[in-house]
Amino acid sequence: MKARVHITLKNGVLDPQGKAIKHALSALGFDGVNDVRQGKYIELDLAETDPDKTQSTVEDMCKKLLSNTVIENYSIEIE
Amino acid sequence: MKARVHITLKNGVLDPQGKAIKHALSALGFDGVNDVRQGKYIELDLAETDPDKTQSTVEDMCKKLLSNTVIENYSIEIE
Amino acid sequence: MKTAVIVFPASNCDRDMVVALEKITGKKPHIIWHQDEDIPEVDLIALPGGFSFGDYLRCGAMAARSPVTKRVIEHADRGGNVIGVCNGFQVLTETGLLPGALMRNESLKFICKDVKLRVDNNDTPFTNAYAQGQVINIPMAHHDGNYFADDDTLQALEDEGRIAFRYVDDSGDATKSANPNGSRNNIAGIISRRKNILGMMPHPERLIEEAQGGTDGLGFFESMINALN
Amino acid sequence: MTWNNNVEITDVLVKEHGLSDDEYALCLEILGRTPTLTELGIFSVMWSEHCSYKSSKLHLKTLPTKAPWVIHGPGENAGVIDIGDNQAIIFKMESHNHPSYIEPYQGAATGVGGILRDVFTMGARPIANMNALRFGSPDHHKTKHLLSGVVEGIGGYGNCVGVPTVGGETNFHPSYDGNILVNAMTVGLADQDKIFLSAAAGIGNPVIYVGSKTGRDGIHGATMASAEFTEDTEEKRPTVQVGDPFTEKLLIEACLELMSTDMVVAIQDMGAAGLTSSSVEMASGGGVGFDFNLDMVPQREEGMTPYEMMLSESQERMLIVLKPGREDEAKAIFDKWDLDFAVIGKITDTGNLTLTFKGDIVADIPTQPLADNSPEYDRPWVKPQSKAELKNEDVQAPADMKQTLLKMIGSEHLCSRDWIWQQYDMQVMADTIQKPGGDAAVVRIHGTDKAVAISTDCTPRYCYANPIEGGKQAVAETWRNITAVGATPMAITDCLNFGNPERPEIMGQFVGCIEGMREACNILDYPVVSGNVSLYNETNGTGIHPTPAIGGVGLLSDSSKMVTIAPQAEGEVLILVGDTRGHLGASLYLEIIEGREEGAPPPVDLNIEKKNGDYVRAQIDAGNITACHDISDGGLYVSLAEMVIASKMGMKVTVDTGTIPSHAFAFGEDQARYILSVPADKVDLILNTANNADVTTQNIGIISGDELTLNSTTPISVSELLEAHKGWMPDYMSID
Ligand SMILES: Nc1ncnc2c1ncn2[C@@H]1O[C@H](COP(=O)(O)OP(=O)(O)O)[C@@H](O)[C@H]1O
Ligand SMILES: [Mg+2]
Repeated sequence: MKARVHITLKNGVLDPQGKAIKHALSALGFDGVNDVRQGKYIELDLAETDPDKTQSTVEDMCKKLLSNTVIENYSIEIE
Repeated sequence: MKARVHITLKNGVLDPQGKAIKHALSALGFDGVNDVRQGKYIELDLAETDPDKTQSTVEDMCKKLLSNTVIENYSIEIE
Repeated sequence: MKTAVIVFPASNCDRDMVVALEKITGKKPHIIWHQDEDIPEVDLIALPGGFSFGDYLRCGAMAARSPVTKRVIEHADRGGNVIGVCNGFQVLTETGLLPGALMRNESLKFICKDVKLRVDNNDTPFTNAYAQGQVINIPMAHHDGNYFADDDTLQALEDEGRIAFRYVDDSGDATKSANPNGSRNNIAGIISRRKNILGMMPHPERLIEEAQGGTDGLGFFESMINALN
Repeated sequence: MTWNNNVEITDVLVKEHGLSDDEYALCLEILGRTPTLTELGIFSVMWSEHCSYKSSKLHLKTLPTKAPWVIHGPGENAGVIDIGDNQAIIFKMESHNHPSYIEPYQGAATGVGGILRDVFTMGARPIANMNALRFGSPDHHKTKHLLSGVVEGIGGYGNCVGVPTVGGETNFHPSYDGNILVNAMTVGLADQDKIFLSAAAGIGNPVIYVGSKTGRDGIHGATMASAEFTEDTEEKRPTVQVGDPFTEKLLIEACLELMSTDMVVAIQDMGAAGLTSSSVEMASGGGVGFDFNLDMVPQREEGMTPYEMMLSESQERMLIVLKPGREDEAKAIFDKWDLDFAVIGKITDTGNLTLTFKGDIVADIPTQPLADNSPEYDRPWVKPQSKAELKNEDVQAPADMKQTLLKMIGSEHLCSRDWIWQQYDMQVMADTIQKPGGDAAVVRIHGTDKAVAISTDCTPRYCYANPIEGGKQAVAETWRNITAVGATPMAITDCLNFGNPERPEIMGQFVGCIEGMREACNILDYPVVSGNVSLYNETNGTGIHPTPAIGGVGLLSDSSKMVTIAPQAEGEVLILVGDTRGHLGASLYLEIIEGREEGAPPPVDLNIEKKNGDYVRAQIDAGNITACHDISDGGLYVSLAEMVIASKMGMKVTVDTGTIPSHAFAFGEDQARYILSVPADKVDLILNTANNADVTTQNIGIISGDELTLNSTTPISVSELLEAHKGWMPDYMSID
């Protein structure tokens, strides 16, 4: 199965990258950008075929490796 | 409006981060990981309220800054 | 030889480049802030190392879109000479002045160490003071120096002799273990088709005095004196 | 939830703010009324251990801080020393232990950011960073993750701001399993007539906020740094501060640009306890008041309360008092560098910090008593007992000297740290003339013949076995390392990391280490000019080894005379300087080979230390020697092996060990010793000069071949040594 994982910074955590992108966009003449947040996007291709098992495995992966739960949230989509 | 942009590496472009994650997952005992690709996920909050205009602006942003079309693809969702 | 060094926000090897150029040319380079609209007439523009715009999003991406970079591109299009070292190389690929891209090092780690480079084409304005095939010692310090280009581009670079420097072992062989960052074909530096633009990851400007541990970087600057004076 | 500044201040609330009953009573006395919530928060952070030094002040005062070359000692953001030609070196070391344990990357990164600001706020351009790290046992399940994150964070920040990280130290010991130590040091360069202080002056002058916006980062970080960890600390996960080195780099450039004008009256970085401590320090330091309109504070998040703004530890921010009418000029500089700039208030003659928010006064505190009458404790302490002397008869001779030496240099304690320093840009600014791997790092003063030598040292196992001797030794080792490159040691900064000061035996360790440091500083003429204290490094009642990390700085007036630990040519003669007694107590040999942590540490005779060091330095200065290495962890054989590794040249060593057992001679850690490599024609000169100076020397061998031959030990090839030395850390870090 395929799993798509989004890792984003928790609310309130400073996002220097997002801030810099916002700034660069406005320097390029893009107006009306209120906010930019940058996260990670990870695509996993897994041998597992059971959606529930995949979900719980990927959750485990997020907790153990993919996200830094002190400052990041993660969300998982299975397909 | 909000726009969600996914930036992923083109096929055939080596992905050191994805490779390292795959390796680390298997070291953690996660078997059956066929492939991992890491990309970027950017959330934009824009003043624009027209979906079509937003779409075309964000496309422009992707071409001009957010993605490097030599190695990356992008996809946009508007909401 | 008149030179200019471009400074982006968070460039940090700009002073080192200025010092090296001044030492070798005897003339102080023009220092150009990224928002300046004009660059004076010069023989060489240098894009220094550092972390322009924090290297956020992609290394060199934001600098490549800075106002002054348009002037750099025009200068290059007119046949003017441009060098980009480290972050400068990343900027050059982001502008498209040089092909390919610099990705995260294979180890995913920042690596600072001396590496051996082989001069694979000494018939350029930036390498003529070295012998063809000469192995030199140059420090590297980067997180994203893993050179990538697709097969066709790579083949063209090879066929056209556009690989200026390659990572090699002590005996001059471009082996896998001599490759510090995973670059395709051990590429450390390339030149443009017209030979007026050079991008390289390692830092010749850090090795121009015995006190710094050697002078292997001098030849890089002496080449330009030979070619451009 | 609506915010109420006038909530009832209950006992529980006071307790939650870490204030004792007495402290709260003092707070009431200073205010003459009940505090508002914002005021309570301000008192709480100002009087936290981290900001007030309430347990340590009494003892810190006893350290020597003066010398003719000291321009500013402790009390300013960083220490300042005179290096001639109107130039000054400004430096300090600081801990970021607790945050680094919770989030190693960001914790270490923001530690580097914070110490950089302490230095450039005084007008210095940072020219070098150092890092002193202590981790738990390699077997502990967190160690690898912490080591990897901390190193990456230090590199991630320092590399981006473009300041070379040139050295440090790294120890592993189970006492740090639950409390790692991340101590970062910055060294900067300024002109003596362009040094900036924090004391505010000029009634009516504008107070400016610059840098990043304020978010809800690390609120209560300073109080967290002053509390012991318990099992559930990790669960609480306070908002971690995220570093933005890009903004820091801009802030350095913008501040230095501003300081090159004549607009600045006073300037102070916002460190721990952010806006609170910076404003209180500036106001109380100048005997003035500050009137702030908090609505003007640049804010990253919506709905921030005065409490949050005052306690936020958002990074990359500075507070500046400008000369009147210069706001626009100053703003233009910060606009150029794309940094926030806001006039948030002005100086008053009230002596109070007066905060207005949405038209209401939310706090009004007299700053002088808040800063100066802060609590000060004479905590009970018990005089530390030294561990009993270990007799050499009680230490077995090793079966195989060769394997023993290989095991030692291949252990986590002595192996190469290049896995670490390769992740640091060691050469940016192109003035690094001695990279990590030697005794001290050396960085040239740009455009001059001068250079500064820097070393951080502490041997916690000695401090644990005998705090007084350990304190002496830590100071002496930096002095020796700086001497070994040919520089003249000038002054130190310190970072005193200890357990819970409310326990008398821990307080005893603290007092003991200070006593030893004091003696060493006095005799070596090597004052303390800045420093930092980190207490409560304790988890579930188990404290760390006492760790007074010392950062020493010295000056080479002619950098071309610098030497390294690498002998230069075949035929050079090796001279051992100092007395060898074979002291194995508290040694690494005992720990690595016997698995024992026992015995008193080697005594430090500071007069001999001084005599030997002054002699060595004079010989380097005279150009008589080609390489020098001090003898520390692991003793003589380890130091010799390190010289072989550095030069890739072999040695033949023949030394009469007299009545000392050969393994004690080889691995004993007697102090005040050096190994010199000397051209053959200089040997007589060297030995005679030593004799005249009453310094013990011994000709012990010669540089030759590609093997290290030590008396009757089976020869060890250079490549075997290199391999053993290099391997441990990359192997350890590559196993997942
Ligand atoms: N964390 C670190 N970062 C950079 N360099 C380090 C670090 N830890 C150790 N080093 C370097 O490794 C070398 C050996 O360290 P150490 O054994 O502590 O030296 P010494 O015994 O001379 O004080 C020194 O050059 C030191 O600067
Ligand atoms: Mg040493």
